[in-house]
Amino acid sequence: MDIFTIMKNEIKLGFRNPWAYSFLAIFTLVSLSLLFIQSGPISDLNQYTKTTGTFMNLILYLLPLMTLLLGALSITSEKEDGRWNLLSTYPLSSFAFIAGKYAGMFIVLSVIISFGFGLSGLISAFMGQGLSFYTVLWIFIFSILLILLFLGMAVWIGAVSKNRWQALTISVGIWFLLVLAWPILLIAGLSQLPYASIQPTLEILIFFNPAELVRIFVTLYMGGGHIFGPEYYQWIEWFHKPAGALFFMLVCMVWVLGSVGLTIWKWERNRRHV
Amino acid sequence: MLQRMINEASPGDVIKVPAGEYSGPIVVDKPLTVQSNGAATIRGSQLDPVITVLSEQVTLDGLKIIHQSPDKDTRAILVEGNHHNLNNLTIRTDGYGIVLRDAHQSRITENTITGNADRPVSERQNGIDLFGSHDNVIANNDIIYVHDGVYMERSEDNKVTQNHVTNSRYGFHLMFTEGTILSQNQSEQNVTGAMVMGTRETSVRDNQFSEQLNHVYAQGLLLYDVQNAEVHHNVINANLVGMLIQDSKENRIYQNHVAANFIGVQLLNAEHNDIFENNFVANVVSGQAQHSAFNRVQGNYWDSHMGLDLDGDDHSEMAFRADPFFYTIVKDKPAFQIFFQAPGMVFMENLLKSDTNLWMTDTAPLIEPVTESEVENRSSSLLFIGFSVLLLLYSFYFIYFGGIRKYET
Amino acid sequence: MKRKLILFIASLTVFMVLASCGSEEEYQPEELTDVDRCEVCNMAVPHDHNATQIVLKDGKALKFDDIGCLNEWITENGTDDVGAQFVRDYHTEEWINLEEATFVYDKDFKTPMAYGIFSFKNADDAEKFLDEQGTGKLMTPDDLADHHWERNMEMMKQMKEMMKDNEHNHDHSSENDDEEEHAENDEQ
Amino acid sequence: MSDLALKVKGLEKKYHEQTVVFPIDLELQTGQVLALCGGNGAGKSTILKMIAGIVEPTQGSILVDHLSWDKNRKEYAKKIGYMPDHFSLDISLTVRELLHYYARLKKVPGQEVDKVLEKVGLVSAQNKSLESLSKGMRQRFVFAQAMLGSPKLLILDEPTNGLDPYWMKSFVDMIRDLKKENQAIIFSTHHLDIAEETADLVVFLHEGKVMESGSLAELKQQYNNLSLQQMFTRLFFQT
Repeated sequence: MDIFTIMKNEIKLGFRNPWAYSFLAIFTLVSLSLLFIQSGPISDLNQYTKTTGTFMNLILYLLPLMTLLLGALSITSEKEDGRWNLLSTYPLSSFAFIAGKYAGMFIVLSVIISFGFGLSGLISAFMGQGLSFYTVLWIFIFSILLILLFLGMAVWIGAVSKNRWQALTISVGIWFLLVLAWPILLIAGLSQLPYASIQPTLEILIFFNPAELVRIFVTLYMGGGHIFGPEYYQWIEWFHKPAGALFFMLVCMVWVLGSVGLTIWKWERNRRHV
Repeated sequence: MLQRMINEASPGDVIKVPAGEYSGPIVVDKPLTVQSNGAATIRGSQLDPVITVLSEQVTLDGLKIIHQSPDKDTRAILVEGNHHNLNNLTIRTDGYGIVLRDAHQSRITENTITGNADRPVSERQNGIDLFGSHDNVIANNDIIYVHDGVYMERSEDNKVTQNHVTNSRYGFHLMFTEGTILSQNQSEQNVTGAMVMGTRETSVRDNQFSEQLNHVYAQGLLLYDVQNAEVHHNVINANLVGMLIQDSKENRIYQNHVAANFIGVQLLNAEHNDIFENNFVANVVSGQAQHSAFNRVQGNYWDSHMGLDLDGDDHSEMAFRADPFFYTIVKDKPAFQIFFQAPGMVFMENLLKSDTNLWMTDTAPLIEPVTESEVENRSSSLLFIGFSVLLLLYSFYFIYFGGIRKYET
Repeated sequence: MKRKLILFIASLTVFMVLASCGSEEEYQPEELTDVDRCEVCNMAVPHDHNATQIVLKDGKALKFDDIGCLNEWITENGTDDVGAQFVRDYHTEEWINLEEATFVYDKDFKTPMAYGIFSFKNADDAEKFLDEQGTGKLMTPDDLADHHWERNMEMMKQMKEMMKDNEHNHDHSSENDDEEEHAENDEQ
Repeated sequence: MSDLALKVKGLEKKYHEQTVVFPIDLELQTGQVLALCGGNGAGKSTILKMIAGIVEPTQGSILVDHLSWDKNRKEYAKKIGYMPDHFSLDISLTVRELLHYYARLKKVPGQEVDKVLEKVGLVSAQNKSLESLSKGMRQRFVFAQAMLGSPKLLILDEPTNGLDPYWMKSFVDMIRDLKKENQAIIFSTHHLDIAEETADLVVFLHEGKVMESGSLAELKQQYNNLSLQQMFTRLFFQT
């Protein structure tokens, strides 16, 4: 299968290059900080605590940017360095190429976070910190979801960018927009709307921002949903039902399949139009 | 049959109720002791209370009361008069548990009151309900599945201690009371631990309010329009909001341990309160405040605060300030609450810090917690260690076999 | 790319405009939910005749557990942003416009925050209610403006005194448990 | 008998109304070598890219072994081996690893890797990373990649660019060996001596137009046994 060939090669390249190790070092440092965030009493009801809240934010600053840069640059450089020109003379579909690269980069990134979590987990166990299993599991799931969704966006950026410089600029721009500027922009923008349409608009827009989407839903499934207040009460109740969870998974899948599919389409369309 | 025994008894008699089923309504209208070893069950399903206690010095002990009613505004036990003793009763009620009306200097102790778990909270009534009743002691009761655990209105100098309320709306609800002592009680998994409203001279101490978070307006302790209260040595943990203090003044709030709540303390239009030596640890957000600049807030420990102690007095020279930014935005447009702890929001809050003079400010926050919380040397579960090892194995596998190892022949 | 962006913004605008069409001139009371909390005193809003609400001009609904709390809000924030005010009929618990309601007040009527005011859709019902109670006064919406808005918190003081008097002669009259009843007892 | 490896008819390429390749016809039998000669911007590379399936032609048809790209691109891809003029290799891999990667993508059995490694003389370097190879060795690697699966047609874009004389010599030898194995080869070059030593057919291009074409033997006859270099000088500087 071509996908696996491409994927394996991507993994191999990933772990032969220094950037993966610098990301690994940064992420491990960040996850070690988990040990120093005082965890407080553990409640069975609730995994959303100061530890998880603070840590989720650290991850939100770091992981989407990491994923976007890695993914976008990897795809753009294929074009810019002419490797794709050669491969396009091969009996290889754009689908296998992009999907394989996506899968490979996903594994590379997941290895980076697994190493960070695994190491800080073991150290915390020996230091007698006693982090709850579910806390770490949820943050792990949170990180994996962020990677999945942002990697989809990353390959798309890589496909539309003409060169590395452009890919870098767009990646940083999108990260800034979705992670840092998002609340302020929305508060400023939506405040102009009639009161009754603020919340519905906001709810819809959440689905267009993977950072918010994942943050809100993981908070919700960790038992912190009520912090979003009465306006989201019914929303939260609904998403706690199996149908809601299923819907969330479906949205994530649409994101991944949509962005990767769009990238493949774009890639194929550009194939003979150099 | 039981009623006949009561009617025939003379004041001061002790009636030992034989084991068996009895049906209410029963009225005790003279000083009597009615007791059982728990084998006597009194059932009632009418609008009248199952047992009505009148007169003086009535003791009910060890009875089991089952009160069934489609109407929530009915009572299992109604008490009027003074110097009664209700002890060791097991009450299962569809309406109120024990209702005191103009009943004074009575003791309600060691009872178990269970509401109807199948009904929504708004269709239940209070476990113990006082109106215009003074100088009573309510102690060691266990209350579950009711509306409010202990509700007191326009009642004075009651002592509520060592009760345990769970799975209800409010654990303890005080309305327009004076001189209430609320001590050593526990409230868990209710909408609010203690709702203290319109009271004077209330003492709230040594209580534990935890895990009030399954409701959008959940909180550990709420003070609204409260004056001259002493709130101290309470443990308030894992609630949505630890303490909400609103429109209240001249209260002293100290040495409470407020931990692991989503929001530690909220102050809204609260002025001239003394807030000192509290521990605020492991709360997702330590404090929010609006229009609450004029409180004496000093010497609390805020774990989110990066303090700096230059002169070695254990207090930071850098003040802790509760940022009202987010609260102010959300107050007008609650829809924006969805940005709670959004990374961009946190980023923005750190960027925009102006006019901090009007913020609630702890001028000398503590560097170390007031009392060292027990060093939580929890051992990790095997599951957790296993998971960590699994993650490491996964990463080593791909780094080595997927990456580093060269393909040779 | 640019064309797509414009298309996206355009469709978003259309959506927002459509969404905003919901707010009409006529203000409708919002239904109570399980999680409503009084805007002023933080108590859960009961699903009964005591609930009141303000619908602001921008469509936001504020709910209160007592008409007194509603008044408190108006006193603090004024009426500039207020679209409509609603109270509930004592008997049917249906929402009625505050301007069209009739009120009864007695300091001993029991309401969540002890303001002692009930509201009625029909003036006749209100009068009948007063007859039944044998106490209280009838008020129009205009009378509310001049109302003193005192909460009945003094009552317990009086009762305390009374209890202390009774302490010695032990002739506490047995009374039935009706709240309105013992309100009567306390009226001196 | 020899059969037709490549048939190009009326092939034309325009970029935004600007013609970079004017209609051109080419035919190549198995065992024949065609050299596209010309300076920079002559359109050599574009023609090869069109044949390799990287660039879509504006007009005209290309058949490799009677197969067109549009009809069955996967089969078409298996019939060609392409050597781009310049691109960055994944230099952190070893020669063997990267060649295996290309082999798998070409659906070619693993033994082929050993075969082509031997052909290009990289056996001793097979476990070295590409990073440590000289430019000439890397060129050989790219050439090896094109030969994987013994395609019907080899398309080599400036295979001798920046090579030392030693590698030039071995390149000539390799082309001759391949020719013996009935391999059809089309390559572009500005090393006219290489073309002279290897090519059966020669096409001179200038600004997308064919200036002269024919078999080497015919051209020699026509131009009184001038070398290709001399022909080139006469074609472009003396008319």
